[in-house]
Amino acid sequence: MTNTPPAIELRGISKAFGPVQANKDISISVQPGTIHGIVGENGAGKSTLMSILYGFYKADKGEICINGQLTPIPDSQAAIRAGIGMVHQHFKLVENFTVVENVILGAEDGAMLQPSISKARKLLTDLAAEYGLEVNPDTRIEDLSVGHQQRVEILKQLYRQAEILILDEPTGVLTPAEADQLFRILERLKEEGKTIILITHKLREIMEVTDTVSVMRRGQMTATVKTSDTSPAELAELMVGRKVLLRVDKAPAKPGKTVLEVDNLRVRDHGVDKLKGISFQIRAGEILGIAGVAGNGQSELLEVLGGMIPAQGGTVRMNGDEIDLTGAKSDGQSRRARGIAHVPEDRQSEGLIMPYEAWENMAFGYHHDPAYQANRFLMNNAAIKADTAKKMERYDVRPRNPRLPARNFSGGNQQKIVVAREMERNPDLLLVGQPTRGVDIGAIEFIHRQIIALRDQGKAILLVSVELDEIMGLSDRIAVMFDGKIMGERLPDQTDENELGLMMAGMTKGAA
Amino acid sequence: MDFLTILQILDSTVRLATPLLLACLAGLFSERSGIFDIGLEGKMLAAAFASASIAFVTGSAWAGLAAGIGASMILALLHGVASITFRGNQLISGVAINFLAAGLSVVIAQTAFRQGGRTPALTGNARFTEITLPFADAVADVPVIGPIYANLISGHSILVYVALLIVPLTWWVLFRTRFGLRLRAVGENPAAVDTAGISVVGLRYAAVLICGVLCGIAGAYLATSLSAGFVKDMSAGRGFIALAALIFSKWRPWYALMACLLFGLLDAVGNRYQNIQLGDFVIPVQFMQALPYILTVIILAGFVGRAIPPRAGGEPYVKER
Amino acid sequence: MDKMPKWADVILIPLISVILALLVSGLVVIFIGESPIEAMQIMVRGAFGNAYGWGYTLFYTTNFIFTGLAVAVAFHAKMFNIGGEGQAALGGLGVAIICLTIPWPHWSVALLAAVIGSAVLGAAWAAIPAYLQAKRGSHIVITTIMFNFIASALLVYLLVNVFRVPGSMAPETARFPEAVHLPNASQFAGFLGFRPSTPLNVSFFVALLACVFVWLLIWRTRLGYEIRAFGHSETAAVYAGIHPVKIVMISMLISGGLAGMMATNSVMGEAERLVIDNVQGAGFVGIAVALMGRSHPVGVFLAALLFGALYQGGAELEFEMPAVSREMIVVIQALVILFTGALDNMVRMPMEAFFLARHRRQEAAAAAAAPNPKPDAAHTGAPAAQREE
Amino acid sequence: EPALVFDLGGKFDRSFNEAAFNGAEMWAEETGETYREIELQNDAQREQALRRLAEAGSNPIVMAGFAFGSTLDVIAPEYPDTSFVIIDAEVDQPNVQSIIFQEHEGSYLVGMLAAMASESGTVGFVGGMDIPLISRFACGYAQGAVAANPDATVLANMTGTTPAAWNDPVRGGELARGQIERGADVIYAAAGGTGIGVLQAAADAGVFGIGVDSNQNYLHPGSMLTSMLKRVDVAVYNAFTAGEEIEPGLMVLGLAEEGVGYALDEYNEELITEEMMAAVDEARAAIIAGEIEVHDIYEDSTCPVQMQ
Ligand SMILES: Nc1ncnc2c1ncn2[C@@H]1O[C@H](COP(=O)(O)OP(=O)(O)OP(=O)(O)O)[C@@H](O)[C@H]1O
Ligand SMILES: Nc1ncnc2c1ncn2[C@@H]1O[C@H](COP(=O)(O)OP(=O)(O)OP(=O)(O)O)[C@@H](O)[C@H]1O
Ligand SMILES: [Mg+2]
Ligand SMILES: [Mg+2]
Repeated sequence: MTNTPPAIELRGISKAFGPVQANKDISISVQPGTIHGIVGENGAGKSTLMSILYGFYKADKGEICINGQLTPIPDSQAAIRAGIGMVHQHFKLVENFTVVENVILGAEDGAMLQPSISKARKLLTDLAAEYGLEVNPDTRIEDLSVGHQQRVEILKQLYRQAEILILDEPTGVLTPAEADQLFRILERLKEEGKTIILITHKLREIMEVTDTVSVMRRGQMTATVKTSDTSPAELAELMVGRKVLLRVDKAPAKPGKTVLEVDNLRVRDHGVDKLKGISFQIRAGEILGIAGVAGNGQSELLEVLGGMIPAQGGTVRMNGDEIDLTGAKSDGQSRRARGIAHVPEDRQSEGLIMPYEAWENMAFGYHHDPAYQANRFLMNNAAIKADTAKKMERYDVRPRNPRLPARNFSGGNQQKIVVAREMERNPDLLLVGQPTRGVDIGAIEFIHRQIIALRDQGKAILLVSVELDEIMGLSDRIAVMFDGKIMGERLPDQTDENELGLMMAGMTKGAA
Repeated sequence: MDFLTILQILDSTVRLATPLLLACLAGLFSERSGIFDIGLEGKMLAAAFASASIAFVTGSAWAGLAAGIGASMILALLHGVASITFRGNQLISGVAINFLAAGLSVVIAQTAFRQGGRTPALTGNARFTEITLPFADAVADVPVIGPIYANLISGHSILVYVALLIVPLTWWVLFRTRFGLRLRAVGENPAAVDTAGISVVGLRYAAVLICGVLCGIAGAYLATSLSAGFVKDMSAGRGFIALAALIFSKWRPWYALMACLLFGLLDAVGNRYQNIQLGDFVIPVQFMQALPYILTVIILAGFVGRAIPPRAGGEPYVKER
Repeated sequence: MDKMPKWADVILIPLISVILALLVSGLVVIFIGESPIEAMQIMVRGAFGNAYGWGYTLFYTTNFIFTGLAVAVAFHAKMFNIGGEGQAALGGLGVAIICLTIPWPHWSVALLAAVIGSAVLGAAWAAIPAYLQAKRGSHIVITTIMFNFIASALLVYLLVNVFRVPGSMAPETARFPEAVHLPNASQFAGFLGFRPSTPLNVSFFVALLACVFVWLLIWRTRLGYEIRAFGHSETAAVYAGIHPVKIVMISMLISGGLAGMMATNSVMGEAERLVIDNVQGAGFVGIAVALMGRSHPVGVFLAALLFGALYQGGAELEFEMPAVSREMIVVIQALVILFTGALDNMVRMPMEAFFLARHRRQEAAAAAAAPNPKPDAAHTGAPAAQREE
Repeated sequence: EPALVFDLGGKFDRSFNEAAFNGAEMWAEETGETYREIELQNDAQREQALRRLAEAGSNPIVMAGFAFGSTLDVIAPEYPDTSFVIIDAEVDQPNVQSIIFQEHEGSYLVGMLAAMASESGTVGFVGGMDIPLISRFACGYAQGAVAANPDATVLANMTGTTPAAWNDPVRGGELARGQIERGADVIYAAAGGTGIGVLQAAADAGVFGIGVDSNQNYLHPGSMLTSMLKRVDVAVYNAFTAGEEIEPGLMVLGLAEEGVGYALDEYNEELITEEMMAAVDEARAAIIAGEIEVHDIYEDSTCPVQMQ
């Protein structure tokens, strides 16, 4: 250890949100010019701790030292002055502003906009070139992929010349390629002497880039170790408090009859062709994984099969008979009636009604289920609650309280609720999008096991994920999507990340 | 319909549109910052009363204007305290302010002037009189442009020109200044503003107070320019029409001008053609009086389409739930 | 766990707010040179002091329940229905037509028909804005405001040119026939001291039924479930197979229907004829009632009762205190709306802090008491905590 | 102790209710006695107010406004010992005195004055709401105008269809301006608070305005041609003076009874020339004598004179 003062030192930080003790007497110190990882279960208190360091929340107790001297951080302004920048888990961007507007927001120089904007535009192009963070300064955020929005968040901090950079689950929404690029950037920043704190649920990333790593659990800091002295397995155990299987092991698939036949499916949305004639099949008892960079039509594929958007053409057969893709029977209800269950990509805006209590969410989409009705007119809430309690038990949703609003569950547990709801219907076909996004490893392991189990019951599963390892680990067949088309199919054991990576970039072996 | 008639209708349009325009721009500032405001009506009414009273007492329309702005700002501040500081429901607060203004104005007026909740009629300098722009009379005889300049452009109260100037000003502030950028941001995503180290509360109060100023001018125009004194409930629902215009314009300054002129025009036409006879069938007056509102609906449905309010609108900004 | 006990949330806080509102009102009363204490006494006595007061209080309450529920239902679908005024006016038209055109054998059938008639016309008046919102995205706030004006124009026309009694100069319909006069409180609750003149009539029970109906609808039926889900998140609703257009239409139709049903009380039950401007702002009061009632039938009922009391108490105050004008009453109403509705966090925040601190101490006490098993340690901790305040 | 109930327009509507109020005040000053009064807030209170007063022992109870008609019809029998006076509506009960004003006759006279004072030959009328009572003013006015000047044009506008119609001076002013632009140089306002805006606009534009109900000449000395007097004040005064010995039945107050008329005072005496006065007084006499028959719109809800 050098004897230079630590870039960041937190002493005895505590924070409570009403009844919830999010942080309890936490102390850490991070050396300048290092990358420090923080891992922990959903709801462990990571985001809260960082938000306190960034002055977004005020700590109830404790003090903060920056570069050795005591620095009170009452608000984000103070944090920014202290050279701290934070990329939040849920981006803090103004959707309908342009990139450059978002970047200068709060860091304008002068009351007039024009000078700041032109200055920023120039600086942005420089930074973009320097770090390979190309984004068009004048596109609106809402027109950017999450990956690019991520870049904007980072550019914001670089523009403010942050010396200390906090990233809260930055790779949750990134493709492997994007993630690797992000890490190259972090390395560069580190070489420039900047200090970086990285929150992630992906131990691989921790091992790859961090120098030291802290583990949080139930609002407390349980351990801080040199990354080189630890292993994923050990970290996992520290986080969850028990041994975790990091690699899913599954028996070879025993495919049965064809469940889903998709033929030349076409979807256009806001005048853009999202699916340009997709064809594939899934048989009972197999998992078809769809790999691809976000925004190449996977989402639309799930949405159209799930009945959220109409198709412009093509046919889809479920167990042999054709399903309505445009008419009155093309909605989510009729899909479910046909035995199609759907774990949507975005739990918070699609899969759940955040203010609804767990039990209400457990009936979401299945609220017409006769088992949930008391009579012709009224629903049987008691029955739903009872059913929910069972399912929360079986899927180990914590806290195990059917009356808690979805909003107050951690992402991991929110996801478990959705998964429980959909899988317990034991559908003939399960559509799964980003099943483990933003979810801690304990939950990941659990959800993966459930998916495999469903497959082994002889159900067909369509898995969409930007996590290549997830695809590789779970799928029996892998199809790669690029620009609304399927580039080709591979078997997991006969391909590797590089080939898939090339296909995701739109290049087939031949072309490459 | 001859040229002169058209001029007269347009002239009336301008007068009717001005209070709407001011209130509409007021609402624009407030709602762009994420604070919904259905209390425009009340603020206008309070301003009308205050301006009329003070104008009468001091005999100066300008003093009246100041008082009107002051009264309106007090209510705006109240709205701010309720919906920003105490994160109350912005709609309720607006409703309350409308009631409050309707009641207080008359109660105070009655106690102060003993004229049944009215203020005495204003005369002379206590009113904003119509000003004639330079050369108006000179060019009056020049065909076409002459009358347009003399009758339509010239000959309005100063406040009309003020209102018209505020449109580009609003646009400029909103889209060309740092303040405007932050104001729009706080209405779209306050968390973004907060994490950027800017005070959400401060910005919103600023917006709400600007709203107060503009409503104040609108009220003063009603009481000290269009008419000569305060009569209870004299805002007569204009605040709500302004609100409609605001949504109509999708919270954009220039479109707000268009929308208000449109409402003004429909109104003027409705006033002008009340007794229309087709053959021996007389179109009911009530139909002609409803026509502006019917047309509004038709235009809205036919040409305007979906209006998406500022994303954070109506939601108090809460960090820690 | 919640930040504070339910009773504090639903009873204590509103109570404190109302008291604050009345205190400020007292200042205004002083301003016009009267005794606030006396004024308060008169208002409370006037509203609740005797059957006479109750009769009027509950009569107004009935109106506000209908318009309040109307706004509330729309709110659950994230729809802001400012059109209660117009919809209620049309409801009045429906009642008038029902009562004047058909010779009803008995009031009960007539009431049933009137409920349907008023609901249908009220719903019809909400239908166009709803359809335009659902299909064209035309903002419901604008269209409903416009439809209020259109409704009043329509009614003036009809009352002057169609329904006016020939020879009478009053723009109002003929009085409804005896057969359709609704029994009032003196008939079904005379033993409580209601006199024949009381305006409180059986449609009060229709209003109560409406509360139950709305409660069941919103919290117990699939439709209500879908309405609330849609109100919270449209995308999620679509994911669950809920049709936005259907929800917008249905919720607005129900809303309009409820608003229209107000006429069974004001037009059929009290005026027994349709007069110009028969709604008299109840549509707007409904907005405040719904917001203050947190869009929950029980809350709506309580808020409606509060406003009913303000109306009746205000009337008495005006009668007893010549110096108090009717606008004075409006001011008091405004203050009540302000404090109970918009400023309730001003009371809630410190309350929450208090109960949280108390809760913490109890836990501490419980923890301390844990070793030696004393069951009610937590409870004994509580008063101690309060004493420290 | 007598009592007075004002209609929804409110005690100080600058016309009708205010006139009633003035009458009561006049009586109170002369006799030094007191009276009770109630301002209604909503329709449901009509019955409430009447009962409150009847039970409080007020007698007689005077109410201003046709809207009380059907309510009083029900209440009166319940309080046979109380005598009621209703203005502007006819209620056939043994203890009710109904007072009807012949507004059309008064309006006829001011219509004549308007036409005679007008140089353009175009005169205007601005009403509050398009209800029979207001149409009656309008129609009488129009007849008078045409009588004085056969090819006079009469412009007529109504303010609105909501209660705001009676309190919208801004719109009233706008309607007046519109009529002035169309050539009207005399404008008759029968629109409560809205009228204030009408008369103001007339004064601003330097044309004549005509007030209504109570004498409004003082509002804009010099530009108020006259006011159509509807002596509601007198009616109330008489009722209060008569006290409990009011003889029930219908009382029609026209020109003959001086229940209606036109105002002539220091504010407008220069404006009314000799021959104008002569002509009007002649017509007045003729109407009283029944030689001139002023059409009453109540009879068939049509007006012989076409207004624009
Ligand atoms: N804004 C808030 N208001 C109230 N409680 C909160 C808030 N944010 C977090 N909490 C509580 O604090 C606890 C810690 O939250 P935090 O976001 O720090 O967890 P986390 O470690 O970031 O979880 P994840 O890994 O899912 O991001 C949560 O369990 C939650 O109950
Ligand atoms: N305003 C809030 N009130 C209560 N709990 C909250 C609030 N905001 C966040 N939380 C809780 O804090 C914990 C972490 O918050 P966070 O937003 O990080 O969720 P998350 O697990 O990260 O979800 P995701 O991974 O999808 O972002 C979760 O328990 C979440 O439910
Ligand atoms: Mg987090
Ligand atoms: Mg997370």
